[in-house]
Amino acid sequence: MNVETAKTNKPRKNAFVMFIHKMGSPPWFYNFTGKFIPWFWAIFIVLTVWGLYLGLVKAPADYLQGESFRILYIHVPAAWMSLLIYISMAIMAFIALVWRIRIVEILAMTSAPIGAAFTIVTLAAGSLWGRPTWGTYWVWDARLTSELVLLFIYLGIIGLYNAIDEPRKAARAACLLALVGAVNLPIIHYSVKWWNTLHQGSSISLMGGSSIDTSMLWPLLIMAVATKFYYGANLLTRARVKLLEQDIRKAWVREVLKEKNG
Amino acid sequence: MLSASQIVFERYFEPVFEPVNFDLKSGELLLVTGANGCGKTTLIRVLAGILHPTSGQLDLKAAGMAYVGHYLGIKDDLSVVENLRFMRDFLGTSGTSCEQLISQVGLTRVAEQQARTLSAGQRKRCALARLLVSEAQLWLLDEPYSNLDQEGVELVDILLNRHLDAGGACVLATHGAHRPQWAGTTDYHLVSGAAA
Amino acid sequence: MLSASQIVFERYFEPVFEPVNFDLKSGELLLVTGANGCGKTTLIRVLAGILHPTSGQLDLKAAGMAYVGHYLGIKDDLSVVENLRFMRDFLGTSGTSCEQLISQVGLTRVAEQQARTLSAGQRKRCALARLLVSEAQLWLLDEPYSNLDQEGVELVDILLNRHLDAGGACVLATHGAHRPQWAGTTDYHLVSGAAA
Amino acid sequence: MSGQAVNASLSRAFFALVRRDILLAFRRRTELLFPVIFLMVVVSLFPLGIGPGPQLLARIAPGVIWIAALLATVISLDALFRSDFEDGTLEQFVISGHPLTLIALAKILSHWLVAGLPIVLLSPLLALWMNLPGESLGVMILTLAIGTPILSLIGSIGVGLTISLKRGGQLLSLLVFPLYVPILIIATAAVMAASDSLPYTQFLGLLTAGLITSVTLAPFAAAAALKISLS
Amino acid sequence: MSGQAVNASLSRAFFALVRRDILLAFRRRTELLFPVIFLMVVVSLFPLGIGPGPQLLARIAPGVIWIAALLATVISLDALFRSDFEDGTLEQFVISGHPLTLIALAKILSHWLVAGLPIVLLSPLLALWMNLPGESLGVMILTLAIGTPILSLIGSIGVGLTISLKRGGQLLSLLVFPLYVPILIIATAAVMAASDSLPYTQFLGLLTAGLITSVTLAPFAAAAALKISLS
Ligand code: HEM
Ligand SMILES: Nc1ncnc2c1ncn2[C@@H]1O[C@H](COP(=O)(O)OP(=O)(O)OP(=O)(O)O)[C@@H](O)[C@H]1O
Ligand SMILES: Nc1ncnc2c1ncn2[C@@H]1O[C@H](COP(=O)(O)OP(=O)(O)OP(=O)(O)O)[C@@H](O)[C@H]1O
Ligand SMILES: [Mg+2]
Ligand SMILES: [Mg+2]
Repeated sequence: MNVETAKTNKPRKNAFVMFIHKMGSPPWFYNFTGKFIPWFWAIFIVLTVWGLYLGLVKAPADYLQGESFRILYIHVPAAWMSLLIYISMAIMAFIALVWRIRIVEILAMTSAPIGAAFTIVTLAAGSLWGRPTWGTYWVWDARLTSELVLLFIYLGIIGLYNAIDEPRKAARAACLLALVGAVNLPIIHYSVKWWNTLHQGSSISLMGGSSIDTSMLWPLLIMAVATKFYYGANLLTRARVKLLEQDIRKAWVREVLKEKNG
Repeated sequence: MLSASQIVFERYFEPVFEPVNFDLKSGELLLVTGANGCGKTTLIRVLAGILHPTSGQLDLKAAGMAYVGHYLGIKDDLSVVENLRFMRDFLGTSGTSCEQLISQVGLTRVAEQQARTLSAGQRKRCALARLLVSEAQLWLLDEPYSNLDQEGVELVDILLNRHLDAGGACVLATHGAHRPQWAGTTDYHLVSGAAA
Repeated sequence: MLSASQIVFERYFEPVFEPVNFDLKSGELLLVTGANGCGKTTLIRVLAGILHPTSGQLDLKAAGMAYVGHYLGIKDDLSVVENLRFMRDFLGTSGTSCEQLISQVGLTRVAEQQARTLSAGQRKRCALARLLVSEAQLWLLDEPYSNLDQEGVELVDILLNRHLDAGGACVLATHGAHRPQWAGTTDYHLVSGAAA
Repeated sequence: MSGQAVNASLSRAFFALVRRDILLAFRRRTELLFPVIFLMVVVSLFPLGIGPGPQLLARIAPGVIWIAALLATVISLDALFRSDFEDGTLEQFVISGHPLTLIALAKILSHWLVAGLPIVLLSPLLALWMNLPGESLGVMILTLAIGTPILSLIGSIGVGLTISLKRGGQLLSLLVFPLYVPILIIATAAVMAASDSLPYTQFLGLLTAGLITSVTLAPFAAAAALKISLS
Repeated sequence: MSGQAVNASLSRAFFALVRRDILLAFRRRTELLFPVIFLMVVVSLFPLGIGPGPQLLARIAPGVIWIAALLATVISLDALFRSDFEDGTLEQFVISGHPLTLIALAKILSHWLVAGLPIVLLSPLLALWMNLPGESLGVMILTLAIGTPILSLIGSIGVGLTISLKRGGQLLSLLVFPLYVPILIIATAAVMAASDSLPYTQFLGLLTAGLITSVTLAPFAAAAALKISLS
């Protein structure tokens, strides 16, 4: 369905669809999100500084792992985000495919590199952490493996999106792939989980088992919230730039640019 | 049979051609002309339903549609007969025999030859035979005359006249010097969206 | 510049065309005509040295040879400019700038576009620009007019006249209604070996 | 047309397409053997690269045979679908008015017949080469019989998405191999369980569930992907 | 033209072609990563199919990495040569008058830069994944650095021969894999010797001899094969 025709001749029933279609108008989206973005960035920076201060300076060293446990404050929030962003991207991909809404396509596609970046951070931080704790950078543990596969799927989506020239076509193809990946990810996750327990009893358990001290927990929670604001801010900033690029010859962009420059 | 109102197709967020409007009836020929790169092929692919128009209404009421484009849709590894037989089975049509069609388009000598070894004009003729196999009411022809010799050009005109006489309709895109003679012809000069 | 005596090319042990004889000199145009499938493309590929004649003598004394065939030899993934720039570097020629050539063939608007997105006529024009890049003395053109609009056909004739004026030579295969106007034209009607 | 007539015409189109694809694949009689020989060559690289120890080979046999099957699938997938796209036949299919899902399903079926079935038939020989213990041979064949159609089905989505790209081959493997991970894991787990005399039926059940799910979903996704690639 | 001028024009043509092929391969920035990711994906299939046991993985690591290199080479070979054939560019090369051997050599070089070099550069990471012991890592990299150009060189002959066939990909693997067997054996023997602290230089010597031989012979054979395929 086309955005313009939908607006003029179809009565709206569903508040959600209505919101989606309102979001679908580029100038509205541009102006609406413009108000939030600075706040998102600000909250992200404040929370990160606070969380890292508590985590890296205030929290006591772990009695087992010493100082190296502090990688936790990067590793765990990044790991959570890598999964959360995929879910969010898949939902947007579904909306984009069904209603053919360009802005949602853009949002889904700008999510992919952010998610991939978090996945790489998770893998890198985890590997660095693995060296002191496990004595090796890499083992084919279930969680590690499925995180690696997640990275491959992210890279596939990004690769496909960039390989196709026409932006709308590229976005639709990559959105479809994101959806197929969403169906498969849980299957991959569980199959990898078993695979590992089946072949060899993994001697390493990620969570040291016992409950975590509150002075170590708080910074983690703060960092977890901070990364969500980072995602929001980064996503919207990139999406707005992309929208301007695509509509560079449209009237509303000229107006926006005129306002900016003069 | 086919009507278009305010058809727009965008690439890279720019319209390829000016909005298109027409209403094609049975026995009519729509002749789409325009310079190289004005969007004739694109328009025909939109009409064929391969491309999705960005906006506008397309209304199709034909019993079957057939298309000959720049890419002819002939399997290189099958012979001419095999190509036509497959299309017949696939479409479930059952009129004139394939051999007869092949002789109509003048390919009898190379009928058993693999399509990859056909000359450019022979390939085009093979695609024309497939057009006849489809028994469709609406023909979409994108430069049917290219690569054909004098006799081949006349062949296209004969087939076209017969099709229109029998109540069919046709959209034909061309920029060549040659234009088919038919009473119910509408000229449609396509203007590139970029030029406007 | 190019002379052929009793050139025969066989496929499946059958000659494709009757033995070919000619002697092409500087400033001359050899116009090869004939029905679809009579062997024009095959002959031109023999002259170009891509196919090996089964028997006969081919004598080439040209400074460079350029060929535009059914397959245009344009890289889909490069833009028009990149295609020409590569050819220039590859051939080591250094005449008119690529941008100028592109504007000569009327592709300025799509110069930066990837070749895969060009329309059929735009592709042909791109191949014509490559012809100019090569600065070759002998041109082998296989249906240069196909897919071109009126303006494009005139463009080919202009380029051809200029080339022949400057002492070049050309073998041009065509079956279309249009034929170039040039004083030193030899007509060569090719007869299929199978027909004979 | 009545519903029945439509169904008859659809099934005729379906089988016409399958017949054509198989004819194309076996245009020359020698080409019948290509998929089989490809598999044999790839599998035989392993004893050469890893060394001929029989225990070691038996240990890695299920994995090696399955990985070779994945590779053979991906290589042949691209070939089978791409040509219809490049020569304009796919456009003709769209115009015919037959549902694209049906066309995708027909192509997937003929792909399996050409590229998947030979793997299944050849697997006893491969297992013999790799010293796979006899008990697990039957399970190996079963996993391949159930699993290779899933490879064709999931692969067709990837092909549909990359078909309009010139250098699609590498990107295709990038897209589909991650999706193949569960099948690889479950199938090899079944074979290994069988060679250790452990129960393995649950794995076969899972594979079958996977087959049913992908038969019902993948053709739709593949058709959507093709539609996008054409535009 | 004088001899020197001819040489200058030939070397200019050579580098123009190499530059173009690399530009084509990496048309977009993300495509730079495709070969690398392809290799990572293929190698990571092995632990998944064979099991994560570090000793076992270390044992088969040289073979697996080398076989992945063979596969990556063959898949990319076809892509890199075929397009020039199908769009008529190869005809243009023949007509240009430049020797076809030079053109074959340029295409082989760019193939190695695109498909071989990334394997060499990535091999440390792959070795890490497969738990290859640190001592043999250097030898692994050396064998890949000497061996992958041989793969491109020999492969180009096979491509030249199969390029005019539609379904050439599978046939290509049949032709070239047998030719790759000696390289696979020598290279993995070198790495295994190194991990067992045995002498390995003789193997590297053999590989180097192979490289020299194939550099001098393969481009001529490839050019002849291309010439045959064109007619
Ligand atoms: C490359 C190596 C690693 C990868 C890919 C990785 C991946 C992950 C992932 C995906 C999660 C999120 C799980 C979820 O929320 O479901 C996670 C959480 C976690 N990881 Fe890692 N990890 C790695 C190494 C390590 C190491 C070496 C340690 C410490 C010994 C570690 C400790 C943790 C902890 C404590 C959590 C949070 C607890 C939880 O959510 O279960 N990880 N990791
Ligand atoms: N896939 C594509 N991506 C981007 N631009 C394209 C694509 N296909 C075509 N174009 C551009 O759209 C315009 C119209 O192309 P189209 O093929 O419809 O022209 P045409 O009228 O058929 O021309 P011709 O007479 O040369 O066949 C051209 O300028 C072309 O460069
Ligand atoms: N590779 C091949 N193998 C077998 N026969 C071939 C091959 N290529 C061409 N032929 C046959 O040789 C004859 C001449 O073909 P050619 O392409 O030279 O014709 P042409 O004069 O260029 O025709 P057109 O005007 O249609 O382009 C045709 O009958 C064709 O079927
Ligand atoms: Mg056109
Ligand atoms: Mg011809």
